[in-house]
Amino acid sequence: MNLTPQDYQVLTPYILLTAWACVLLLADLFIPRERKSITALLAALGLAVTLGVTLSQVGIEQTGFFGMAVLDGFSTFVNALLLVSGILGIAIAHDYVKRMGIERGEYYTLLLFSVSGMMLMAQAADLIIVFIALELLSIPLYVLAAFARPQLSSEEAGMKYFLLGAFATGFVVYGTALVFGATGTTSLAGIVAAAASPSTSTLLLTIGAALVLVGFGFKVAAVPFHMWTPDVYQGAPTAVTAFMAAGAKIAGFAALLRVFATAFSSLAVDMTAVLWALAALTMILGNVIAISQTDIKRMLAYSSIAHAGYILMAFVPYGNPAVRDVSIAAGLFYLAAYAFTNFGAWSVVIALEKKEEKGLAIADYAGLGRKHPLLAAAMTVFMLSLVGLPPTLGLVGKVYLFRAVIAGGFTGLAIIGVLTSLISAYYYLRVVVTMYMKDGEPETVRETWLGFTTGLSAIVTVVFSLLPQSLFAWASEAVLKLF
Amino acid sequence: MHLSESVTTGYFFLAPWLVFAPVIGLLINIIFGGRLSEKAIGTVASLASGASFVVSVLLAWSLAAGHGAAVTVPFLEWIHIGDLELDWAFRVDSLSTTMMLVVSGVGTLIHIYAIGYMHEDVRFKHDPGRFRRFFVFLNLFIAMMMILVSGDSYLMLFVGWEGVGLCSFLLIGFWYDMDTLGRPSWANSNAAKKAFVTNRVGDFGFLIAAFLMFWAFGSFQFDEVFEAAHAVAPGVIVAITLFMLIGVAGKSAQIPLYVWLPDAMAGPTPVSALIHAATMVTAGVYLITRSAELYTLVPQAQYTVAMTGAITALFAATIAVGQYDIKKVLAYSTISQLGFMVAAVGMGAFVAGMFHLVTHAFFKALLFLSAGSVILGLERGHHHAEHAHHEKKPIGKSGKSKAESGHDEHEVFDPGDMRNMGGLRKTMPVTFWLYMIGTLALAGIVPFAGFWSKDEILLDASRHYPAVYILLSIAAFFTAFYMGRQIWLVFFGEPRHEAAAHAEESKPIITVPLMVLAALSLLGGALNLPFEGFHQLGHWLEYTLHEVEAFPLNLQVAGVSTLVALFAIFLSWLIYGRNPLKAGQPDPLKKPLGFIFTGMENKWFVDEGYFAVIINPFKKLSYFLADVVDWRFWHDWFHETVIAGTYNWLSNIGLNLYADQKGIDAFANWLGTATQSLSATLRKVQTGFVRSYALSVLLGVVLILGYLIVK
Amino acid sequence: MEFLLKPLTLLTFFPLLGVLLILFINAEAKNIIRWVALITSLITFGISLWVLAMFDASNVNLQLVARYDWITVAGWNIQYFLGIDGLSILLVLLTAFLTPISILSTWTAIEERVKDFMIFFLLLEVGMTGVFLAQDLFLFYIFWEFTLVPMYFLIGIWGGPRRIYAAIKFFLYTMAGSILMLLAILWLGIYGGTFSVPDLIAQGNIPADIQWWLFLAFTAAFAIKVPMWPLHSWLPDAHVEAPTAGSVILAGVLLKMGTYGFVRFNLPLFPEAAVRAAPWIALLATIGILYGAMVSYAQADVKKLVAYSSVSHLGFVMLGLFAMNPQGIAGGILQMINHGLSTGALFLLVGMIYEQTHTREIKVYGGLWKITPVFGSIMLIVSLSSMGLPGLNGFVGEFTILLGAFGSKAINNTAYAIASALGVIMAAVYILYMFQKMFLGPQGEIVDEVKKHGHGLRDLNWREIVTVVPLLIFIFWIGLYPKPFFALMAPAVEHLVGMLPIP
Amino acid sequence: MIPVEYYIVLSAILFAIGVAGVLIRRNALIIFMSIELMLNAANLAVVAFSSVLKTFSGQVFVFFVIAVAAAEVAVGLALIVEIFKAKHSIDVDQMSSLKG
Repeated sequence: MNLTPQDYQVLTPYILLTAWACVLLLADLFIPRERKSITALLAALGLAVTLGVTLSQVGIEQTGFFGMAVLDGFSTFVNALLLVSGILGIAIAHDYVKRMGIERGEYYTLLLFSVSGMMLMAQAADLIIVFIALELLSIPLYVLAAFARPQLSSEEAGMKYFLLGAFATGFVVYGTALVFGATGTTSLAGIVAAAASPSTSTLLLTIGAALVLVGFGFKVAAVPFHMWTPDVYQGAPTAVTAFMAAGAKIAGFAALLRVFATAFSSLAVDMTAVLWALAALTMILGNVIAISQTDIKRMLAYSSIAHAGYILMAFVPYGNPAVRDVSIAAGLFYLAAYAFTNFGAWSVVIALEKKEEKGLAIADYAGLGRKHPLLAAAMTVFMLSLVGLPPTLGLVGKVYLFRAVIAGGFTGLAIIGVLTSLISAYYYLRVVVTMYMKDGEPETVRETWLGFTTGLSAIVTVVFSLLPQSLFAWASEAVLKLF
Repeated sequence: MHLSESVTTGYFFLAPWLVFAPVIGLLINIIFGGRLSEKAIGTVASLASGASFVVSVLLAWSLAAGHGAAVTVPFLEWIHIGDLELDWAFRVDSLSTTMMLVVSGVGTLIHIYAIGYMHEDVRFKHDPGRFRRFFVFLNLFIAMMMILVSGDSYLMLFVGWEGVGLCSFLLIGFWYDMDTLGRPSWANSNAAKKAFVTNRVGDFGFLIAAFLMFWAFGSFQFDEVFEAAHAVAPGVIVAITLFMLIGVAGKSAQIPLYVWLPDAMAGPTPVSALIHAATMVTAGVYLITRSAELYTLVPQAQYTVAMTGAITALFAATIAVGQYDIKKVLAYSTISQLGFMVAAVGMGAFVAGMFHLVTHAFFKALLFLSAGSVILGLERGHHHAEHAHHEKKPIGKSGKSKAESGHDEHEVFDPGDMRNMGGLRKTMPVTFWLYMIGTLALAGIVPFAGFWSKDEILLDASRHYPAVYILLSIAAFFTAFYMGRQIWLVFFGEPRHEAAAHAEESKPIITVPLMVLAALSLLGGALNLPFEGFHQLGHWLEYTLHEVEAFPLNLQVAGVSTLVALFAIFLSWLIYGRNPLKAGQPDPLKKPLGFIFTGMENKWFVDEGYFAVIINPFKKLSYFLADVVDWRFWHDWFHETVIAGTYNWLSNIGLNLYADQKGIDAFANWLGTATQSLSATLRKVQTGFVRSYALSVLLGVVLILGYLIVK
Repeated sequence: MEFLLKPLTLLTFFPLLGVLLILFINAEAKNIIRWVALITSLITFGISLWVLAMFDASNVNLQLVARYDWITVAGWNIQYFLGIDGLSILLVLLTAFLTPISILSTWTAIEERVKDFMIFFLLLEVGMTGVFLAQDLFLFYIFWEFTLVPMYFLIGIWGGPRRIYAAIKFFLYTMAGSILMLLAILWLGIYGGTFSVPDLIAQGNIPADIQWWLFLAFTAAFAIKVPMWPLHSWLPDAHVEAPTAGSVILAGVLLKMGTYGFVRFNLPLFPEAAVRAAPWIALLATIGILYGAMVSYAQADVKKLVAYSSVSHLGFVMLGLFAMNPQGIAGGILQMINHGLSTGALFLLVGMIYEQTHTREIKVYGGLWKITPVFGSIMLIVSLSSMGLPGLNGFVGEFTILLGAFGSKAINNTAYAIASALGVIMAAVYILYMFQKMFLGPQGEIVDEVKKHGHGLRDLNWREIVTVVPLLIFIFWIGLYPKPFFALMAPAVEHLVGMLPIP
Repeated sequence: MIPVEYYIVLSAILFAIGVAGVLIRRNALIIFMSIELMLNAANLAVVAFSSVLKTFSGQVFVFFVIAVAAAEVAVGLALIVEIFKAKHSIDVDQMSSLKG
């Protein structure tokens, strides 16, 4: 039972980031209150360094810590995505927290911890690690959601998120327990091996898997486990929401993917139907309810639910070896597309947000097209991307997804998918309509890092839609090495 | 005769100039017309039309020199796609040159006349652009008519066919902002629209015929069609010929599509003469003659055509009896005479039909133009009278223009109403004599042109189609009668209006062309005298039509028709000549004929019938479709209420009640009633929010597990 | 770089250069922006003529092909694949031709946010040209959807009072159709292993029942765009609210994307299904012709009248395409051009008078020909072209279509052609109604109304004449000498007909 | 020896009680305790399985769960205290300003 350097190599990025976060926690104590930008910078630096390390690991495949963690193309891809999200999360927050008067160094530390939890999630090869990672990513988010205390809505958001999150965790743990009972192991590889043996209780395993699914479903905001989403997204500080919407979703899906595709592949027949229903419900409900929203944060929250539905579609054919790779690659690609679009959209929201939750109604966007053409143009790009129209990543992502779904033979689901995107066009366009076709005097702030986020996201959203080759290639390679 | 060989000798290469000459004329007038004087504009147009005539003469001469062998002058490849090969080629044969000569000859005369007419017509002098516009349209008409008659295929014929329809529309609506009396109104433009639309109904028939032709024969080219026709089932040819008849009915104003022609009199008089009497309306007759080889294959179609013509001839003649407007009488007369021609070509008497076409062009143009002269004379008379009137009481009206004050003070004077005329033979002697010649020609009195041509038709009918013969004879009776009535009403008796009393003879530019036409009306019969050794037109057309029956004069038929005409004129003298009509007196026929005369007066209420049966239902249906079906039902109700409404309904649920909340609550309620023991507890779900979210999670768990376990 | 120098690439993306330039021009320098846009579009038109010069009509295959791998990983086989052939060249030319004209028409009509307007307009041109040139289904779809966005802004920002409603309706309706097409495209891509249209056609052998579904999915997209009855409900709204230039492009080019889609994709990709559907499409087309004509006649708003007339005209196009013989298809393609010219011109002219009177209500007009003779005469010519008078372009198209439909073996029922020929009569009814009520008859009240506010109605100025005269030239040219136009497409059309399994 | 099923059934009952508690109780603290109950139900199951299957990995898992739960408690209680400070109530039903 000795750990070799190889073991550490598997978790290098994670360890690095966690250590960085711990150091930062201490260092922050010595940074004066009015100069928390240094903390932000340090945090971003940590993420960037970790990102460098992660990228240097491209192509390496290893398991470590006795098979409890893996390093493979998949985890590298997801980790890179998570780290970028983290950096964007800091960029978006840096000026925002100052403006809202909630600037504290812990913000960045918590964010780092959360990112490290997410990364661990992507690398977990054992249900125990999954659980730990889940908690590691969630607990900082609970705190972050309530970060704007004593503002009541923020506290309420934190409280709701915490209670429901813990509730969902209960299911995960219990599910894990049942899986353990059925197979005698918590290691994903072990579960696969055990599932093949006839002595294993399929019922127990199935129930266990289903309960684990519930936990992940909660994290990624799939209907019917989504109800916390709008409230928490609305109540939490917007920068937190942006980070949460991207990061938690990526991590949740990454874990879901790994656990289901590897450990529970034998259950595919049963799970397919469940996932199908979840995806369909999520797309329909998310999009339909979004129509009626007047608050941009809530609208984007429902949009995020709806997108969880789209990504879930990629999981439906996971039991079909012929299309599994493609569909999971599609899911990964969509996650990346969504992450950028999402950060972009939220950055615009932040640009317009004012204290005391002002400037958050969609109506407040009237006249933006005239007054701040660039900002409005960027927002238009994000909205188009969310609808899935050219020339944006959203379209490419959706096409990729639908292709996988059709190839898997789930044309019905694809039809639901396109029809719900049609519905979604309605409410995304309303934002565009408000910006360009209604008159108003919106006030925005000009903040360097915020603008950076908006611009970067817009450029990535457009350029990668035209040149998606590399991202495609990376995503599909990531998947190929998963199995 | 197969595909006509291209002959290099002769003037055939000039054929395209038939069309280009007038087109150049109209282009000159469009481009420079703004800077040219009225005279210059008229001269350019007349020269253009004259050039066309010269080309026609040269073509006819070349043709005669080549012993009548038809010549095709290729000009332009038009539509080539798949096995459809449509070319624009000029066909010069005896039939087409006859038409060319008539069109360009009469056309040129009318151009010249129109220079005077348009200048003199004081009613419309306020419009400075009228000359340019008028002559551009007139040249365009000549060009289109030339395309029509010179086309080498049914499709080129159709191009001209529709083109002249357009010109007819433009010229009927020439004074588009008023009615015939010069009051601001929609009347003239309505008449124009009516003409175009009615013609289009006919064109529809033509189009269908063309489609049938193409798919049956594989071509539109005359020779190829005729050649292929023998191998095709007669049923198809019947269909083709009958659909073509619809086209003929539209263009040549036959029942049931004649209704536009009387209204077409809204156009300036030269237009009525040129388009709506002499040339365009005879295009249908030309079409049937041109298709002789098709019609002769199917007797049943021929019979239908003949009957249509004969019935039209009679029907229109009866209406003419009840009209008061000098031009309306002539208009119905034209319809009636066209009926004669159609009957003739329907019976297979193509030469007779063409002969009548030519003579009719002469005398009807003469009549219309003379009527125009009468109208101008009356106008001038009215003008003088007005003037005198003003001089009597010039109180403060001097500032206003005459036309305006005329509108203000008086009932509008109608210079075309025969009830305002009377006794004009004294004031307008030249016009009177010219009109007399035209009348006698139309009535069919020996030796005027109309006699010979009409007699040939009647003769043919008496031999093969007794029903047609009887109908046409009665029509001839009415013809003579209404023309007599017109002469008595217009030229004899005492003036019934100041204007008639002051009427003035027209200037030479108007009367000289009339004299040429009068001479032609007098002598036109010589074209095809029914005596051995004559029949020139017959021989001429034989080059094209192959078998032409040439009958010698039949004294019995000729005698009967002459007697009938003379009797009718006598009858008209009894009624209108012996006791001239007084001012304000109703028509003497009104009382004895009662409702029959009312019918004639009101054109047998055909227009009203069309309104009731077709136009109003069409309008109603349109409005119904547009307003109720398309807008209120489809646009508003279906798309707004059903589609957008569902959208909104869904979102409202979301907004007001929070969709999943409601769904889950409903589900909880259901669960509550289902399992009594838990109900009390679970109902409390409704009170707490976080907990209902948790419930939602639980429900998800239950459903999933339920599914997995049950399955 | 070679990629950028391909003629078709240049043609498609050249307007982007103008967009870039405009981006750096101050929004207040309106005239400079206008000139830049105009010159950009004129150069684009020049490029299209260059393409025409290089085009070989006798070759039925795609020409001037620009083909590069674009996305070729993970089982994707998407290519950047532009090509032109006889089916598309006229539409490409039409697009390049109408854009400068539309831009010119906005010279004084658009004063607000000129910069944005021109940017969107040029972007729209990129999308439209791309649609007609793309030979890869995925690329096609991108261009197809992309055209929605600028048009949406054009209607929504510069439109009439109900512009937002119209813009959203336009967007949602067209998107509703196209997303179903997307699924069908993906299906084809998966099972054919490529998105390249010629390759897919060459592969053929899609099972009949699947063909039918794919055909329907494509039809959903194209039929809404055309729009075929009864899916036309978005059209009157979009047309009425759109600014003049928007209406011109919408009628002139965007609707053609639908009909073009049928020719390019539905017929060759799903020949069995297309033949099977022909009588049904013919039925809808015929209903559309008659219905559109009748509904037009009852309109009080002149733009709406023209909008509904488009339903009728495009019914002819559809009838021709599904006649599936050379006459029908060639006529259909030519009629697309004709409709673009004449309806485009109608919208331009209506826009010119609207600029002065600010009303589109027919009944307030009357007697305009006298006051504005040039305008009236041009309007007359355009109206006549629209109602299919021989010698003008409309006739050539309508005639060949009806001729084709009449003898079509695919439709196999002359009743459709006969009923559609009735539409020719009705066209005269509604067009003449419009022309009469606006230009003939006594002077309408609007004349005095306008006088009250200034100088009274003026005739067309030089810029306006320059705007419409090019259209008139083509109206006459196609009407009098359509041979070069047919010659451009005939071999391709006959090749296409040869592919169809007509009974 | 007590059969493993007994443990499982017991843990299931405990879990159900926990879930019911979350659903029924309004006091945030008690809800939180119910969640702890759910976790412990799971722990019980794992330990039981672990003893049957004779592996230690299950017991390791339990330790982790307990540790993490403790961390959760720390955060959770802090939140509850914050809320109580603001509202003087920890009734979750009063935390419903965010909705719709």
